[in-house]
Amino acid sequence: MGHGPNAASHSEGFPTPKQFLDAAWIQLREPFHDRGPNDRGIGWQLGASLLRVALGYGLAVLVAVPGGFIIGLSPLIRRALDPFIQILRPISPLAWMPIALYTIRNAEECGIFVIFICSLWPVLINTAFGVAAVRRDWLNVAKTLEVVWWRQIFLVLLPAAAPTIITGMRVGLGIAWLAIVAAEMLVGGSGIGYFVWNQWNNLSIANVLLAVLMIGITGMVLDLLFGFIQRRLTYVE
Amino acid sequence: MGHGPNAASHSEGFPTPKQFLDAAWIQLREPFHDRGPNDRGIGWQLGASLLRVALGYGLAVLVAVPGGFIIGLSPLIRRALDPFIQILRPISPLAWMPIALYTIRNAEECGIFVIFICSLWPVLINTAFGVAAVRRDWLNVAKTLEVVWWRQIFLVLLPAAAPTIITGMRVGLGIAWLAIVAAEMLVGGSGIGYFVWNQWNNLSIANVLLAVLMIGITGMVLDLLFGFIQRRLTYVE
Amino acid sequence: SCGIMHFSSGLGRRGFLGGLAAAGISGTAHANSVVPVEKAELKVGFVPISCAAPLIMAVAKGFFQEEGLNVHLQKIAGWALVRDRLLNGELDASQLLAPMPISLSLGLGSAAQPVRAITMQNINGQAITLALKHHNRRDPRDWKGMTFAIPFEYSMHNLLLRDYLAHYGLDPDHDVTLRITSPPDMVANLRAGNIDGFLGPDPFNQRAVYEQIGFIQTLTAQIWDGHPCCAFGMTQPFIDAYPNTYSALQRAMIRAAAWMNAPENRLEAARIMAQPAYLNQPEIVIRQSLTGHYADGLGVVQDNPHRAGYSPYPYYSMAMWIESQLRRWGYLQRPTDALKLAREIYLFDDVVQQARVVGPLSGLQDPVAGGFPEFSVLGQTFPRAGGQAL
Amino acid sequence: MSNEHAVTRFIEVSQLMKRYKPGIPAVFADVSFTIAQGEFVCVIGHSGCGKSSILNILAGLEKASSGVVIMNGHEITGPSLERGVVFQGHALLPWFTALQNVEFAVRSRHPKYSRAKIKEEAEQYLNMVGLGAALHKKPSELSGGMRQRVGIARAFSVEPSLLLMDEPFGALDALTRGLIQEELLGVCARTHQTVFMITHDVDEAIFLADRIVLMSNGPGARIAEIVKNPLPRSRTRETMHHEEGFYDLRNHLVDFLVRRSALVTKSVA
Amino acid sequence: MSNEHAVTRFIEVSQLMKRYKPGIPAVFADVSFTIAQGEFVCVIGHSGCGKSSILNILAGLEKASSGVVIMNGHEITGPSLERGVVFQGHALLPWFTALQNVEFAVRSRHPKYSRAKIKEEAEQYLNMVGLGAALHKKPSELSGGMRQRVGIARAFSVEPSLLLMDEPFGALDALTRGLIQEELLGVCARTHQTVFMITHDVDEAIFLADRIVLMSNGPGARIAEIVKNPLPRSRTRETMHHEEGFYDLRNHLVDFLVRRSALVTKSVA
Ligand SMILES: Nc1ncnc2c1ncn2[C@@H]1O[C@H](COP(=O)(O)OP(=O)(O)OP(=O)(O)O)[C@@H](O)[C@H]1O
Ligand SMILES: Nc1ncnc2c1ncn2[C@@H]1O[C@H](COP(=O)(O)OP(=O)(O)OP(=O)(O)O)[C@@H](O)[C@H]1O
Ligand SMILES: O=[N+]([O-])[O-]
Ligand SMILES: [Mg+2]
Ligand SMILES: [Mg+2]
Repeated sequence: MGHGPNAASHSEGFPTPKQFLDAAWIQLREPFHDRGPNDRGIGWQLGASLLRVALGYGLAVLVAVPGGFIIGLSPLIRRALDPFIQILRPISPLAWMPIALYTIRNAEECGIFVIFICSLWPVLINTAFGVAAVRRDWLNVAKTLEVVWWRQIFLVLLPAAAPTIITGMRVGLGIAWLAIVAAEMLVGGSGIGYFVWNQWNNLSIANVLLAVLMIGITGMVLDLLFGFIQRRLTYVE
Repeated sequence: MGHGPNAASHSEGFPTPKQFLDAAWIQLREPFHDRGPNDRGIGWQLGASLLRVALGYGLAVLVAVPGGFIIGLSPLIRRALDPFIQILRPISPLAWMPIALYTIRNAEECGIFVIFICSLWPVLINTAFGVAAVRRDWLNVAKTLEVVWWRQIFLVLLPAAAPTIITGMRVGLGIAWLAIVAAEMLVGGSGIGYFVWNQWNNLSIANVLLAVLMIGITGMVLDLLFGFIQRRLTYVE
Repeated sequence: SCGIMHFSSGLGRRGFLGGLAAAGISGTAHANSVVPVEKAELKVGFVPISCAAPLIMAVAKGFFQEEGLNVHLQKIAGWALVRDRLLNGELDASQLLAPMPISLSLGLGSAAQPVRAITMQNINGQAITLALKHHNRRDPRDWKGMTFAIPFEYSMHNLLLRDYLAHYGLDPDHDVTLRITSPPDMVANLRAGNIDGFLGPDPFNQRAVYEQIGFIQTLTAQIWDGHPCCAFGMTQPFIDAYPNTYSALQRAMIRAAAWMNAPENRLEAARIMAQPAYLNQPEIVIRQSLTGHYADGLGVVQDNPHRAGYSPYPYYSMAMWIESQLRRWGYLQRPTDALKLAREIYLFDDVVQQARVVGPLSGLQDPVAGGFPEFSVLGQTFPRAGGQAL
Repeated sequence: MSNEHAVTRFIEVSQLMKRYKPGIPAVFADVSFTIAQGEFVCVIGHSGCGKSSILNILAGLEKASSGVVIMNGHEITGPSLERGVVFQGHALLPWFTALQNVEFAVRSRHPKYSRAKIKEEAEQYLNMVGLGAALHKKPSELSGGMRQRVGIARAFSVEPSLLLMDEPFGALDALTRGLIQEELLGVCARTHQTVFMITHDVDEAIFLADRIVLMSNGPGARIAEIVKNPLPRSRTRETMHHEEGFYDLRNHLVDFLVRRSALVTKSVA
Repeated sequence: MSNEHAVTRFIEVSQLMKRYKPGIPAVFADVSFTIAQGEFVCVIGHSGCGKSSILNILAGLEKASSGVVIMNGHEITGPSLERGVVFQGHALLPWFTALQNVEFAVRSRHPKYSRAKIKEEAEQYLNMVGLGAALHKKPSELSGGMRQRVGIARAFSVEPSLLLMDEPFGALDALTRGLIQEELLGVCARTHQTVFMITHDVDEAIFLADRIVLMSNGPGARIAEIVKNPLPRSRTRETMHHEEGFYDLRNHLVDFLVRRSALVTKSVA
């Protein structure tokens, strides 16, 4: 590997399975301990992250689904907004963070904003696509039955687009979960991202590994949950 | 400009359009200036990020496409690996970073590893899915024609799964582009993420905005490129 | 920049001759110190804060070059990363927080790594900054429930803030929240209201004033005048492998500290450090923090020439104070021989030796013989008279 | 053979023409015919001659480029509950059960009905098509024939004056097709339903229709001929081919499709 | 009417049975028949009676649960170039052009051929089905009928001893269907091709087949009857229905499908 003499070997630093299990046991024994603001359990941190995600992501869904409907129903609006969406979409959560910190002058709101902005796009794009792609036949059925507009929206358009919307929501939740860790490293204070950052600063690789595992498992559970909803809402044509 | 210590007044908050354009002009006038490793132009930084993405992402594709083929062709391997993939997939790039730094011990390689690990999953999963979902008819055609295995792979399976694979590659590239900014903000040294961090260090919101805009546009261009390839490879059944 | 180059080469010439003369005077023992270094191309890390001044000047003013060293400075985004890159061998040497060589050598949080403070970079230069909304809560006794940012656990900032809070009767572990935050995020988080204040490095204290979002509660010079902040460090294996390089680095850093410590050089230093390649901050902000002639954020222009100081000596008693505080706050629990550790990690004797090689410099104070100066920290003397240190 | 129904003109289609884009030839032109109350009219013609377009214009889902459709003295300008449509490929809402699909229609017809009343009515129409046992199945759980039956129940449930059907049995296999055709004929006879239906299938047209409209090939399609069905209304699918006149009619229609449909267009265009 | 071809047994299917899962009834059982060299055999039966399963077993793509298929004295154990398949719904590779689809097959048959030779041969087969002008079109740019023609050209291009076709024209409209049936009959006659084909369509079977295998309904389907086609091989689609014996045969087959196919199963099962 050709490390210089200053490459102090710290291969012994990577935790052995036993070290990892010990560290994990200490953390998982009382995951919700709260010994003052500087020393809270990993379960508590995970909860803080989930709450943040719930807020930011919930807000994104609340905005993106109606917004996506409008965009999906109007090719004109779609064409007008498309370039903006395309440019804003690939911007990293971490790049949004400074701007959010600078403009939104409220504690929690920055982190929530970053989750919001990252998970907004997949939901918006998929909703618009799903609504625009609803089979003409089904709309024609509603038309020939002279169904009122709000029943058309809730009984035809929404269920028809639901599988596409929920796919977007699943992708969006995945991105929110990727972003929360980044956001919490910066805005800090609480959350599993902050936990990782803190343990990294303490060079506690065993704890970082544990946190990473928890992030993975939580992300998987969230995804499975959405997979379940997705299967429920998906109809067979 | 006053020189007394109380001549302290930074433009409060968000830059005006004029301030933004001034800042942008200064950066974009000579995007490739190089005044030592800690002061390089924004074009140079963007190039560094793209190079990193190209390496990490390229590696991910090289691993994920053959891997996905094997998984897609063998339901047994798929069932065995699925839990691991599901857990590893939702782990944030930033959470990987400390572990990577600790084990790889080279910041540049860490950045590339983070891109690799983040973009690996969508490509792997989509390839596996695409291969597993190839129409039986087409495989039957190949069978009745007694086509040799490598021609089956390259002339039937690969083109049949190509639209799904390229969709996964497109998603993976999007995630890689999200992750590179995060990774570079953390690890620094070079790249557009480092640029954001450096400007953030100076609380220069105008420059951060400019960088964010560049990130968005570059991400959009990459996505359009893939959209183009996707359209080329998509066949109408 | 043309002017700077000219000036710098002129000074470099003088410095070089001075070094030769010093070597001649001190006899044969250090004649080998002018022989070519074993490793001339060096990668050195720095964090873009005022503490990095000697390192930046050693490059900008050519002190490294005079020692035959070609130093490539690498700007690094945070202390954990500095640590990892130094230990990974990606950096040959780096700016470090003063407690880091101790915590790394003791293996706090990881396996022990022999890291050494080969010079101190600076003294003082930090401050406690509070959000403007707290301008009526200057008494630390009222700070219960507040959130403060610090740059790293193993930092003087953490230890000084804890000592300060404890001095006023607060339990830093339970009465307030301490949050690890990188310096630029401190300012943004202060603006966003995520934190109530921070004990952070300059120029970010002054930056908070400049942004009209915070005021300077107290300079750390007022807590402990002459406290160390950042060290310049490397690993013991590097020292063993490249002894001449090590000494050359020490000499360059001694010169740089001396140069920085001269008040007449501070304006030029501010100008150089403001450049994008270094601190990338408004010059006026850096100038105020370097000269000690500054707006405190509450409408008063303060003058405190002790705000920033530069001294290369890693005194043993500094290390012992740090060790005692790490023990006090629970970071260090197993028994250690503090004195032995201090001598092992803080290479004071070598600095004195190389200072002698360099010869007298105008900004350079004479070292306190033996390396055990007494300090007054919030009115308490350290080491206490009759303590183990003496 | 046309126009003997002029006195009982319920639907009157006159001079209909459809051109999807200016500059390309009209899909069809000069299409005029009438439908009497209670009559079952089938349209036969090759793919692309514009059958679906005509049906959509009657449904009010599309606009004619020129010409008008009068129904009961009023011009058709948009979709209405007066005209029920059975779509090609059923067009059931797949997220609803069979019952919910029909309830959806009943509630549209009778917004004031109570939930129970709507359910009762919907069940009644599903019973009518023999689906009383599959009320709570989703379309995906039904066979192709059952799906099409739900579509028919839905269309009947709004009690339309005119039933429009676009190749309703195209996707079904021969056996199912036969069964469902018989049911349809029965229901239509009982309810005196007026029907306008598109088909590809000569036997289906002979079995169901009172009159058969033959369209020449598109573009520029015309009505080549309107044929009255001489078979008695009491005909059954199983015995129909033993009926006198059956093979004459069948040969006439097959000949038209195989040869004359193209010639007509050529001579007219 | 069966078994008079026993002397020229080219394909011999004996006692075939297929059960997809243990515990559920067999899809079909006791299926035995023969095909002579150059013969065109059609299978008719309702959906689900196992026609596709039989064809897949003949193709070697599926295994029978019991029974054997002997071809030219050898048992069929897997797919082979000896048996060309025209799949239901064409199964062209959509990323290849028409020409490339056929070339893909030609190269498999003749791996040693040069690129030019392969192209020449592929073009020749496409010309044979009248697609010389659409060589470089992708399947999506072809009409349904043209696609099915490419499928036929591909199957012929490997010069199989036996051609297997699974409802090749199910998705086509009546006119296209007629044209392509005629072409197929012509090509088969010229090349003395042996064909085993599945169809739903009675008229198609009468037009194409030398013998027609009638299957009773599944599960537990059987061969109810094998009917020899009495019409002369010179029949054409347009005039066939004027041919003597046509309507007798047709009525026999329709009667079978509408009534007897179910009865046979019941009595046998
Ligand atoms: N919305 C449309 N825009 C442009 N052209 C259309 C549209 N709808 C139909 N056409 C064209 O009009 C012609 C007639 O279409 P139509 O669907 O009415 O035919 P059809 O007789 O119902 O055919 P089929 O039997 O295949 O259903 C076709 O050439 C079709 O391509
Ligand atoms: N792979 C399979 N696994 C389980 N059951 C199968 C499988 N393939 C077919 N079947 C069942 O076997 C029966 C016969 O299927 P097959 O496709 O052979 O019928 P078919 O006569 O070709 O019908 P169709 O006319 O609709 O094509 C059906 O009930 C079907 O559900
Ligand atoms: O960055 N700090 O020196 O704290
Ligand atoms: Mg149509
Ligand atoms: Mg089949």
